[in-house]
Amino acid sequence: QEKLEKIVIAGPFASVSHPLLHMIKTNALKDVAKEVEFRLWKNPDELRAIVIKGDVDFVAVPTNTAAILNNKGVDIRLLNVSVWGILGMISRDNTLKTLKDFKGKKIAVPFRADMPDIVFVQLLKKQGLDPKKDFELVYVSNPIDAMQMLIMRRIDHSLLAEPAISVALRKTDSFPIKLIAPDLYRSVDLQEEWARVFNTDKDIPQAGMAVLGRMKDKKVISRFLEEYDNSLKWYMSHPQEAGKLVASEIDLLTKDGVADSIAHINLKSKSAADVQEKIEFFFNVLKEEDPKIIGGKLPQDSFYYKED
Amino acid sequence: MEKLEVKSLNHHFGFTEILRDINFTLNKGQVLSVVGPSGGGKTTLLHLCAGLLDVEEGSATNTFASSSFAFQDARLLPWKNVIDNIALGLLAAGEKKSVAIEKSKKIALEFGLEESDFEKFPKDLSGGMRQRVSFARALVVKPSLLFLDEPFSALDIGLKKELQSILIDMISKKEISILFITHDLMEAIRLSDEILLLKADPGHIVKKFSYDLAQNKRDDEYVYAQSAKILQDREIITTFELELK
Amino acid sequence: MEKLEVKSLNHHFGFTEILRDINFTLNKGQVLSVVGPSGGGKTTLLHLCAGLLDVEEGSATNTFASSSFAFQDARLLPWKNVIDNIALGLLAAGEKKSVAIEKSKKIALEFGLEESDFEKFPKDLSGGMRQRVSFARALVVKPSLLFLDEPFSALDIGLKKELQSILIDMISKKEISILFITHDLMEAIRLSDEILLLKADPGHIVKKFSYDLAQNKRDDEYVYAQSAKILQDREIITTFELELK
Amino acid sequence: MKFTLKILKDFPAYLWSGWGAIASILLFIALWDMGNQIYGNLVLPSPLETFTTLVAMLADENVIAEIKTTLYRASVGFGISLVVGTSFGLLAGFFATASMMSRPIVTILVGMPPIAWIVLAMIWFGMGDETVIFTVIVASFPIIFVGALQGTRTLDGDLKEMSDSFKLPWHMKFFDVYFPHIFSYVFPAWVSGLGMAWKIVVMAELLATSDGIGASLAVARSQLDTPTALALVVIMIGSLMFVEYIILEPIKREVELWRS
Amino acid sequence: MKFTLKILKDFPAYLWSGWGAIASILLFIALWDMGNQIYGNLVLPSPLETFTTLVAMLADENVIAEIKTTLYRASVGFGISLVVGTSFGLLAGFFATASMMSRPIVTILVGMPPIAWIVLAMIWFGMGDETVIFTVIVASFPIIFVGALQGTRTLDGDLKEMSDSFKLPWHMKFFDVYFPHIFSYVFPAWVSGLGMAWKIVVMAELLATSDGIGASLAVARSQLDTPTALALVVIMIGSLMFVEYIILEPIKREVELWRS
Ligand SMILES: Nc1ncnc2c1ncn2[C@@H]1O[C@H](COP(=O)(O)OP(=O)(O)OP(=O)(O)O)[C@@H](O)[C@H]1O
Ligand SMILES: Nc1ncnc2c1ncn2[C@@H]1O[C@H](COP(=O)(O)OP(=O)(O)OP(=O)(O)O)[C@@H](O)[C@H]1O
Ligand SMILES: [Mg+2]
Ligand SMILES: [Mg+2]
Repeated sequence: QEKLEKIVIAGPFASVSHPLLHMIKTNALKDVAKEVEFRLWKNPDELRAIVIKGDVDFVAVPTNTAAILNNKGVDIRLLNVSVWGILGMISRDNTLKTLKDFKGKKIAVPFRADMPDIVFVQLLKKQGLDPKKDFELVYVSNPIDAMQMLIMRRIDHSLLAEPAISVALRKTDSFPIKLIAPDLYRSVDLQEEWARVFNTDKDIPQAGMAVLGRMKDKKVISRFLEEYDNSLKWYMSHPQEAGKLVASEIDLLTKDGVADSIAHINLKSKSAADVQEKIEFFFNVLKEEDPKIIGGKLPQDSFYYKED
Repeated sequence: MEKLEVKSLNHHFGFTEILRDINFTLNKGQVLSVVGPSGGGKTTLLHLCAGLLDVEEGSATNTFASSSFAFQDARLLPWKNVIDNIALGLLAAGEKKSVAIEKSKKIALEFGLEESDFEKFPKDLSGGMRQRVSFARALVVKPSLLFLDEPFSALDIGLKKELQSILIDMISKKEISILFITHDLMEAIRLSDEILLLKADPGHIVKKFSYDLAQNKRDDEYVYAQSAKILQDREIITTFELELK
Repeated sequence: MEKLEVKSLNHHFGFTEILRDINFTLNKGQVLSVVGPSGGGKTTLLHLCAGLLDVEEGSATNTFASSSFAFQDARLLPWKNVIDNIALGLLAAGEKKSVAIEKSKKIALEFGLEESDFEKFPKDLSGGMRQRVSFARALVVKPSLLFLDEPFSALDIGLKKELQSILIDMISKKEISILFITHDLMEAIRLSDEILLLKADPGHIVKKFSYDLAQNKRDDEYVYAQSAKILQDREIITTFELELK
Repeated sequence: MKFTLKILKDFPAYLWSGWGAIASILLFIALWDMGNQIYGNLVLPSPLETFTTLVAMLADENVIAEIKTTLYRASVGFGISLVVGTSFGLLAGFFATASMMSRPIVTILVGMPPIAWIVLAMIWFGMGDETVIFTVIVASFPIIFVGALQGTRTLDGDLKEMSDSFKLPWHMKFFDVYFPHIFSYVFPAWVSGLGMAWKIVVMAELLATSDGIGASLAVARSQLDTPTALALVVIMIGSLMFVEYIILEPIKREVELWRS
Repeated sequence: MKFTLKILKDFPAYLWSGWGAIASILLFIALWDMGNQIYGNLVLPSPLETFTTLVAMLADENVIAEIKTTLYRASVGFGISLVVGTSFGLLAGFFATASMMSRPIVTILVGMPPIAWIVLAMIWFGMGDETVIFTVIVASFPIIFVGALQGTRTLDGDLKEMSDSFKLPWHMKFFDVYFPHIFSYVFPAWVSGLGMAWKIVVMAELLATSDGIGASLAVARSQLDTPTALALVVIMIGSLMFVEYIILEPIKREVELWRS
């Protein structure tokens, strides 16, 4: 069988993309393609541009973003879910154990109206809390601003995602003027709250790999998934090397931050079709808050890629 | 033959009638003066003849090979020095830069400007110097028809005489035709073949005075005599409202 | 007593000497004319006397209660109409708006402007009208000292006479003192108590001519006779380089 | 008063002269529709869809509140820039030393990317109106400053001399002699500064606050909700056009009547 | 040639006149140092630390390459804006219809936040130089356009008439009669447009590419590496000052010699 000229994979700098870097470095797909290219997307605009131009085969995306694209008529199907938990609270006060304990506090929330924000708000609501009245939520545009505010003591608590949490902890601990820099603590894990509140397990299907219409070859797709699994395993078991590899490819991240974060992320690759139920449960929770976050409605069954 | 022919020319600015039924002909080699009260429409008439304003009614047909205009206000380019200002028309006519500068320097000296003034910008010139630069700019291109709008008003009596004699010299050689506006009747009498008297509100020609003696033959005597005579003219007196004083 | 006293005044622009050792006194009620070749430094002298240029050497002491200036170029505000331009000095002196407008309209009419011109912006005025507006603006404030820099150069003979008689009227009532620049010797003779002849390069006073007859007594005869006389003066002839012609 | 009446009187004629403008806006919309057909809804929703969304949004009082917030910030920020930029520009123009001293500071303001300011502003003012307003001021002030400076620098010396000779009091000197000239320089700077303010207010909101059009735009962006995003852009452009053509331009016409 | 020589000749005197400017830059640095002492290194590193970082960075050829990339994009973008903005502004000024038609388009450009453009640009041009350049053009073009338009609108009718009377050919009319006047309007617009281009290039790089100063700034920010971020800002301001004071200002002095 003939080899493909080139496979293009796009992804954000978040954890979901990191195994891809290992795949490329080890040239894992050499049996199906002459060349594999990774393209970074840093914001939704770039994602849109990449998807519309249609010169990409696979994208690493948050599950809800894949759903939006699918609902907007883009030929995109979810292959797997690999990131099942990256959200957590970071706080200056190490006595806070559940979200309830944050009542009355000022909390920085990045990604307004994006998935982390909505999960957070839903978790509060489901516990009978009113996000508007019981908390003072300060929306910031990105995790970096939230970290800045934490470090500058403008704020004591923040919702963050890995690896930003690890980066922030590293940064504050290692800073030379440690005396005035605050000590921050990894606080509530949102996945645990999820399990408690919805009476299920700690898995939130947050991000995974999707395939775009351009890639038709089922064999290539299954090879890709195989190798992704392998690389993910390597990633989880070699945090130090993984940190180094990722930091050398994506200079927005630091190697210690990535290495630290791996232990705190719920990573496992599950075929999308196998976990359709969990994903739909998750989407329904999101939809309750704001239907637009999944593009208005649940995606059709064809959205979940099936290997035959 | 080259001539400027104005036929039943009317002009309005907005709803105000400025000129009514102007008729005259300026033949090659002639000097025609327009005199009249301030605000009477003389400048407007000149602009119409020179094609700087659009003729709305009637016609102004100019068949002269070339023409140039010395404006009532100097209209120098503030960002060019004296010589470059004078050379403007020459360069526009396609003269080589060095030749244009040469000619400009020559005429500037003739017009009583000094070497040390050549590099000055207009803002550093006296009123009379500005007027001379503007006049020189119009004359240096050797137009066959010259429009002059009060070119001597800011000059001292010596310069006035000198420049007039330059013009008279050219006139007698039939090198130039002139349409000339002035407030000074003696000046008009010294230079013109014909004087048009333009009465105001709206501007219309009430009388023409002709002078047949060749310009270079007219001495002070002649000019004084003729101007004394013209000042007795009823039309002149009523047009300029002289009797009241 | 109010007077303007100029003592050993020198002036340079850059390294060029413009005025050298100027001395004269202008007493209250007097009219002093300055005549001289174009570019000789007359305007500069007036600006120095009016405090518009800084005196570098010598002194120019002005003790007149008030003064105003009519510039050689009109210097109207392009964004104000005729009446608002005239009223400018009055408003600056603290006159009430309505009174200022009233006075401005009155003087505008006296100066031969018409109601229909009142609302015009300077760009829509003729050259002579602009000059009259500028002159009116200076006169309407009734200054005790008036600086006039060729105020009649763009006016027709009728207007010239009329405005001169307004001035002569004020002079004979001792209401005003004038420092006056002109190129027209007859004008100077008609209006002045004393004429300073300023020779150029650098500007220095070479002669003074005095006229004792009261201005309102001077008729055309007198003016013609005196100007014929002055034109014979050697200094006048050399200053204006008249003999060459 | 008389001034206002005159502006109102000239208004219909002014509107009438706007046909060309309308034609070119229609042309623009046609191009946009073509773009939609080429690139599809995800990149560029059709004008129709956008305007439908817009109408729906304008019926929503939350949206109106966001617009008001942004308008408030933009107007305060631009207003302050206008006053401060114009006055400092004038000062710098009138006094050579002031100019010497202030220009490098202005260059620093110009060269500093808003992102660098926003961090400082967030520290000083927290995450609210003030941060946005501050950023707007910092961005649009220099444009206005440069315009006013140039206007003052190019004043006509002859008219200055004239106004000295009549001993005009300073306020007359300023309003009657200097202002109409300076206006012709500072006005286009105001227009550019307004555009800048309008752009930056949205950017600052996008980066530093949780309300206003900018924040809504950020939400629409992260939800890939292009019709809403475009509708917000249309609101921005519409308000800018309103301010420019219905407020600024008639004022300009009146002040510059003497030119025509 | 003669022109160039003259500029070079006047240069030392021009530099000498810069003491006031230097004084105010020093004052600014002093304030910055105070800020550092108040807010600490993480928010605002000291000038010393920043300059040390800067020196280290300038020795790194990767950094130099990033700077070159950004400089290239900014110059091309600004250059195109300058040429296109000036010419369209002139056209719009000379032909009333062109003005009518183009002004709303310009307002649309002004009012549209760069974020709205970037997606289209990325699709058209990919994630490289062209996208950034396009964004720069879109942002700085209107400022220059407005300046050129105003310059053309305020031309002196008397001088136009004069140049008609001498039948000046169009190139003389333009360069000898119109340009020196228009220059006084378009020059400050160039300065503002340059500042805008300089700011937007960094923003666009931050959003749409992975190289250039903007991308480096994003990296420094996400790593909370404030000294590097500030050093980058210093580089930006420094280059802008260089262009403004060493290139633009002397040209302006020479062209405007007749005013002094
Ligand atoms: N552009 C214009 N718009 C409206 N009216 C104008 C315009 N130009 C001139 N006028 C009017 O036309 C009349 C004639 O002006 P013009 O300049 O022709 O007079 P003139 O005879 O040259 O006077 P002067 O001897 O004072 O120069 C004046 O009343 C003037 O106000
Ligand atoms: N600002 C200036 N800078 C340099 N030189 C100047 C300046 N103003 C005037 N001059 C020069 O000073 C000399 C005298 O000028 P001034 O205007 O006083 O002459 P004037 O006697 O009024 O002439 P006119 O009768 O032509 O108005 C001229 O040679 C002129 O070039
Ligand atoms: Mg005239
Ligand atoms: Mg003079």
